[in-house]
Amino acid sequence: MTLNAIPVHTETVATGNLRPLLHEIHHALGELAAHGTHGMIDLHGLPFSPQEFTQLEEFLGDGEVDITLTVLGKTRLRESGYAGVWRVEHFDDDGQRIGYFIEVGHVPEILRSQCDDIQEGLAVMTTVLAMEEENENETA
Amino acid sequence: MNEVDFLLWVKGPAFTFAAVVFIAGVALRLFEILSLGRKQNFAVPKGNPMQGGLREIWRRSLPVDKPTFQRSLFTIVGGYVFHIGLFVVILLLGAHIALIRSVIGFGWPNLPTPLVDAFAVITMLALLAVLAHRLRHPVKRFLSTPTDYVVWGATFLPLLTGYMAYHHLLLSPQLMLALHILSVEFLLVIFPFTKLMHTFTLFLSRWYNGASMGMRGVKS
Amino acid sequence: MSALTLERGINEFKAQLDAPMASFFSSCVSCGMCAEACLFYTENPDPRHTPIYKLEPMRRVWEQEYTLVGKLKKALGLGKPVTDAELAEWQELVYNNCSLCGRCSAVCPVGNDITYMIRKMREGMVASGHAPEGLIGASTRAVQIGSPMGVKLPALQAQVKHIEKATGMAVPFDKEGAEYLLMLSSMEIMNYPEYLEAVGKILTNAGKTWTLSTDCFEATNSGIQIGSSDIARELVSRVVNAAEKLKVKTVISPECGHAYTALRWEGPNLIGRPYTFAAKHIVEVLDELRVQGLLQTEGFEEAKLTFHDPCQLVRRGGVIQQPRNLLNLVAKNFVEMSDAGAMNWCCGAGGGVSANEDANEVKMKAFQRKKKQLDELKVDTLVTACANCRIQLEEGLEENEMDLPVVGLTEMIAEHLVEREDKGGAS
Amino acid sequence: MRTKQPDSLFPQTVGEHLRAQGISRRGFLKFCGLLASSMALAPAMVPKIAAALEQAKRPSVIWLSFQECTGCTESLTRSHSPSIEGLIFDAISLDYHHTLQAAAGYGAEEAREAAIKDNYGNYVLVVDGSIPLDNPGFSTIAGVSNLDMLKEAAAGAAAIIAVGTCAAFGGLPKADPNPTGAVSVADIIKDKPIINVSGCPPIPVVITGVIAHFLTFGLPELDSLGRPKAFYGQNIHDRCYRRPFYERGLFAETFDDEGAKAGWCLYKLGCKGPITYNACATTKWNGGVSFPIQSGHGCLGCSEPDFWDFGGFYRALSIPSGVSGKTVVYAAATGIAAGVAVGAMNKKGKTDAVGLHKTVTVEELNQESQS
Repeated sequence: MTLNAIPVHTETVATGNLRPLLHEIHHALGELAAHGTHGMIDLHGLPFSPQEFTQLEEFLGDGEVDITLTVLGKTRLRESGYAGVWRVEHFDDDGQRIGYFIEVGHVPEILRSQCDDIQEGLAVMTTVLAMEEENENETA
Repeated sequence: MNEVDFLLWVKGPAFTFAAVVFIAGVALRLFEILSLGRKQNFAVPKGNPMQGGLREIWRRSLPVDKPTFQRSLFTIVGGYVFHIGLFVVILLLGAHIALIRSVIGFGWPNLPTPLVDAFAVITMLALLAVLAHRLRHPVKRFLSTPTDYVVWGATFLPLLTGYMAYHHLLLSPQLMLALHILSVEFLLVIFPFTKLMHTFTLFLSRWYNGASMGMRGVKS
Repeated sequence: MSALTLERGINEFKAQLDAPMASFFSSCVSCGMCAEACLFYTENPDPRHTPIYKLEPMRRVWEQEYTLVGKLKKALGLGKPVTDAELAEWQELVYNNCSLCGRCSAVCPVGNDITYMIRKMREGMVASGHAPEGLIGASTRAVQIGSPMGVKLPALQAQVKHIEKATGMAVPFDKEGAEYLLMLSSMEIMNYPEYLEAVGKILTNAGKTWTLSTDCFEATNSGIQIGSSDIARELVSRVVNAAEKLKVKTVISPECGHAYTALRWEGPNLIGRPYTFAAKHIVEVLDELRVQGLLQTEGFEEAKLTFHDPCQLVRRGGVIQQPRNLLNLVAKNFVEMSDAGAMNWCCGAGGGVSANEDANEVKMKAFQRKKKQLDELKVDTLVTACANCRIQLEEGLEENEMDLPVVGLTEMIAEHLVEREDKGGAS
Repeated sequence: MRTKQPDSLFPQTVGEHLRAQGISRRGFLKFCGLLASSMALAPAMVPKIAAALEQAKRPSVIWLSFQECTGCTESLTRSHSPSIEGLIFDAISLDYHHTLQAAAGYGAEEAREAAIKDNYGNYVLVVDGSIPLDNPGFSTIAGVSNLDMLKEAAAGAAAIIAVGTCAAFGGLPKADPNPTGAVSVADIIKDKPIINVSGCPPIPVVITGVIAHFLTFGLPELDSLGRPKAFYGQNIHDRCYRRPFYERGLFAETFDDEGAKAGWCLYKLGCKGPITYNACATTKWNGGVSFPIQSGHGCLGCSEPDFWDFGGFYRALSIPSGVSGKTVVYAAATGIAAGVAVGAMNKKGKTDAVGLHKTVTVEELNQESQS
């Protein structure tokens, strides 16, 4: 059973929060273009009506990139019709969306390989290579 | 006593007390007035006293005499604004109607809240204006007793606290709501024993005066 | 004989206070609109002249005697008792500065009949010995001599003889069964004898039977003005007795405002029963004759004229349209003054002010309101239907050096009277 | 609490611990972003949260349950694992919780005593439930009264988190007539920082968000009732999606009328939203699915003190609790009775005055005026 099956519906109402949000995104994109500043807007706590969410989706449109990461559950990254404006949706293991952000940047932060992970990976790779070479030497 | 205890006390025993004093007081005052009676009139009437009485009850609410209106422009306009405002705010706010329905068993449709809110602001401004006028006008200042200013305050406070409670200003909503109800209770308690009583007695007064006019065949 | 004391005055307040007064006191919100309606305030703007303030001592008696809170306050020693000195101070407000004109009662937004209250307050003022000299004198003369101006019957008889000689018309005295008993005011006998002549001509011409009474010819009632029902009752009883003795159908109140109030509205209540006859103002009688076709006129006044409504006729008497009907018979250029009709401004001397020498100065100040109204109009003639107004208007016009004749409405009609062929049972 | 192992084997900081659980730095970043969101912090705070968590020591947590219904614990454990809430729980060392722990009897109580002793001055004390003062026997654990246990555990705590309205304000046990003499934690403990996480129960992410905040930035900013402003700073009514109906004056009058079906404002059905501060209207429940008002029922005001006694869940806020039509009739009858009495006095006063009236004569008038 989905929420929509519950026979309690609300008349579509506008909260008036959409327009300010669109301007916030516009401002962040301007900052990115001018200074390369990375921006992030949390959509989670904003009181939005379903209709306003739809309007936001329509405004942003779809871009070229749509990636799904597997990090503590899924995380879906979609570039919008405006290059540099990303939708970042976090899901838990059950596929429940537990976070929704607009990120304004070249790539969403979470997509970049993290320096510490790279360092760790390098260390692991070095060890693995060394071990393989050792094994090869032994068998040879 | 915390805020909720205070709110509950204000909504409970205090409100009951205020309502009883108000209702009993108004009944008492009306008896007090009517018990003095009046003499039978032996003069042959020229017109219909009842018609005259009813006509004046209605007509005295209207600015029918233009020169009088012009002479007392501020008093009349200010009076209109705050009386209409009070009427709207007291009787057409959803929350107030819910209260009235709970006491008398029936209610009526309410107005949109922001509209009532706007009326509250206008009413407060009008009340401030009439107070300023009272302090400056030689006759009004001269006639005014300390009770008149208490009555002004008792009328203004519920508007102010109600406005602040609605907009969540200054204090916590519970406390502000409690203060709002408390200010109304103060108003209710002093109501029968001050000039606020004119709300009811003006109908009597207009009736008596109008009946006398009707009896004499005076139409204006 | 006991003296008039504060105690008697306060007891009188208590006796006079009734449900309407209690309601009026409860309703007042101190809005001050009655002040703006009162010519004793507008022409002499002292806040003490605010109509409702003139009731203050009586309001306190009401509060202390007839309200629970007032009684409690009094018991706790918080109520300020009304003192003799205070009433003495209020005499000026209640008598000199109020002509009982009723404008305050007409504008009060909560509907208070302040005039009604002042009339009642004067009862207590009299009982406490705070009535003005002039009104005491007038009342004494009215009771002891039969006229507030001291006019006695022989003076009237002399005037009558004079009229009969000049016109050939019979002026009957004590004619039993006449339709109309004509009452007069002393002012008319002394200052405007043309009134009697005019009424006589019109009534005779209309074929009506009418008469004067040797028992009582004075219609004015100083008791009403000073505010003593006891004296007013004594005076009005004389009229009632005369009318009932002569078995007339209608008593005609003269061109006088308060006489009409005394006879028409207060009289039956003073004697405690309805009359056996009707009481009408002369203007009402004339208008009835006009309607019946018994009053026809010819010719028109050329002068631009206006009409001063006597307060007791319009606001307190409902006689508003009749004088206009009559004026339109004889006037081509009749203009209304501002506020004409039910809201007309008082001449400044009604309600006993004219008989009160203490008020001589304030009544001339109050006249300024009438002067303003007249200045707006620039008329040639001022018509009215009250001898008391007429004296005040003449005095005021003279003092202000305004050259404007004041004419009584009845006289003006009489001048244009068309002689009728069929005079019926006229004698 | 997915594993129970001796503390010494655990890495010392939260960051190390999470990594030991196989969580990548990318996952850590996601975790921090969601944390910021749950703490109602700006996304710009994410790097700071990450840095703080990386360094934060895993605190020992002792959870005491007094006069409570376990609803608060239920609320917390209902959240789907491994959710963000679960991760936070992994970031602490829950050393005593008598509902959740495997140990029982003396072993359990010894664990508590050991945790207090080992981490004296540094552990976090979580309390749910109120404390009865009328009689210590009303509620005991292992023969120790709630009051004594609270005092003992509080003495060595770095901070106390009072979870649920019972611990925060007394809650249901304190509802009129309060038969056990129940009081809140703050009524007893005066010398420790106390964070009130009210609600009946509190929203799960609010519980964990507060813990996260404590881990990262220490004590959060509190309102006048000791509640973290980040979660209790917003009024339900102000944030309610039905607010536009309130503005337009459209109210459901019953639970099944057209207004209710159309989702109109529930004020007249007793909604306490206007006086309630909580995150329900924004954070919502059940993983953000809904909250009471959205499912058609007014807010009970459960995060406010004494909400049980607000004068009826289904009575509008503005409705007085005592006055009824009957009161009106009685009051009017009293007034009329008093009016008749006072009226009779007035009538007598007036009749007397009329009787005392002596006719005024002109002789009197003149006598007075001459004197």
